[in-house]
Amino acid sequence: MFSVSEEPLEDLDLQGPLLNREAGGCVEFSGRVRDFNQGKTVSSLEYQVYAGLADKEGNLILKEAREKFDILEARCVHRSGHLKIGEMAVWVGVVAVHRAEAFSACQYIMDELKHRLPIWKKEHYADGDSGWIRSHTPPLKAGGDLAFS
Amino acid sequence: MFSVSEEPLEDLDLQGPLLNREAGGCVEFSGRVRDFNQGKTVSSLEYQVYAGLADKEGNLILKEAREKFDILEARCVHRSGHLKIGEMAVWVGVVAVHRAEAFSACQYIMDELKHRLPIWKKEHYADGDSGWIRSHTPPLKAGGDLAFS
Amino acid sequence: MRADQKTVSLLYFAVLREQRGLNAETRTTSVSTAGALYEDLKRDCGFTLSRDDLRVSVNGAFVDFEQPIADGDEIVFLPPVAGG
Amino acid sequence: MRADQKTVSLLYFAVLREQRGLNAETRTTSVSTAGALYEDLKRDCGFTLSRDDLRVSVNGAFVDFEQPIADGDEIVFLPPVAGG
Repeated sequence: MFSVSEEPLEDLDLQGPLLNREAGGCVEFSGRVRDFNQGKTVSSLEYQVYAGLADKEGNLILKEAREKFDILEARCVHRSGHLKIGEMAVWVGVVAVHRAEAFSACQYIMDELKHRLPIWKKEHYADGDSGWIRSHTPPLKAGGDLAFS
Repeated sequence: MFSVSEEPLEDLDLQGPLLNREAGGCVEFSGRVRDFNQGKTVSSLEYQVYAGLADKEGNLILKEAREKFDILEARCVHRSGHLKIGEMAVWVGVVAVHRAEAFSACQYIMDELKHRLPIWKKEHYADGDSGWIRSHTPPLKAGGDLAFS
Repeated sequence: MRADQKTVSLLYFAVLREQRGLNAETRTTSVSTAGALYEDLKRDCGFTLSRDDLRVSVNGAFVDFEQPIADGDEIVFLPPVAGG
Repeated sequence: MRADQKTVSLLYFAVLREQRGLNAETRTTSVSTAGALYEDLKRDCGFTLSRDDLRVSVNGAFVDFEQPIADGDEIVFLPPVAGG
């Protein structure tokens, strides 16, 4: 239910596989490339993905969400490659009978994947400069806790 | 930014009007007609809307959300008329720079509109029976608090 | 028409629409509040919902049942809602 | 090949990929842990990130830097991530 796509997410039927006759409510999150970040004008964004580990970690996050929240199903697709401004970079969808659970689960999934998926993004700026974006959270020391932070 | 539609929501560009180059994250909620409610098999659902008041109250809820949460924009479309199983009855979309605010605002809007919009739904059951659905919240006594509950 | 009489528009939704058999009507009345008007309608039309189950709007705004009504008002008694 | 030598596969991402100028390579080493291997790479390839900035995965699972490494392992040193 987690996957990485080199094709534009706009071309995929994202919500379709989640819908079934039981599902009363669907909460979705979509993140798009912004044209401005931390004071600089962004012209494009490049995503690198360690696909093998991303699939494993992404599916683990979705499994955690299904265990923690009373939901019917959850799905996430993350884009890889070079994205233009306005293109969708990530999509998360959750269906549930009770909408409060769907909201909580969708937010949990987004929070976790931001910190745990082995995905890196490089912003290319209008002035020709570029830089790798660091997560706001410093990485955990390696040790007993294997969650990527 | 609030509207009632007699046309299927599936035919509308719901998210489009919300997207702009600043909007990093979009949270959406969509509610669809389920085939089962409180132990009975549902064959279709009929929505009656007091359109003049629904527009006013719907736009008031969106305004409240923009005031309470740090979001860029919010939109809601509610369906009226006779809906088949699986059709979308309501859609809420919120765009924000910070996704936590978008989640909170979207949830606020859904909670409020469920209790405040002058919209009624009648379930038609497979056994030929039918019934108007009551909100779970008892109505407030009329008085100083004019919010519909 | 007596001085205290006024003609108001009524819209009906959900179970009230079904019990009345009409979407809308005009009614001439001499009562002075929305609440008293509903008691008349309840008696005349066989409405089963009590006032405690309803909200009332006059000219597109929620008001108190003690709100005085005036000639030409659009009055709606709203059964419990369930949007979404 | 000496008894303590092993050949491992390395994948590089983000700033490490740029500093190495390669997406992947194989390397023969006699060190025994992932942490010691990174110290060698840092010295040989001019990596600027310190071990505290990184996580390490061996054969597709996050592990401790003290994890012993074996011949044939796929080892990835992961710079701070920023998905979404």
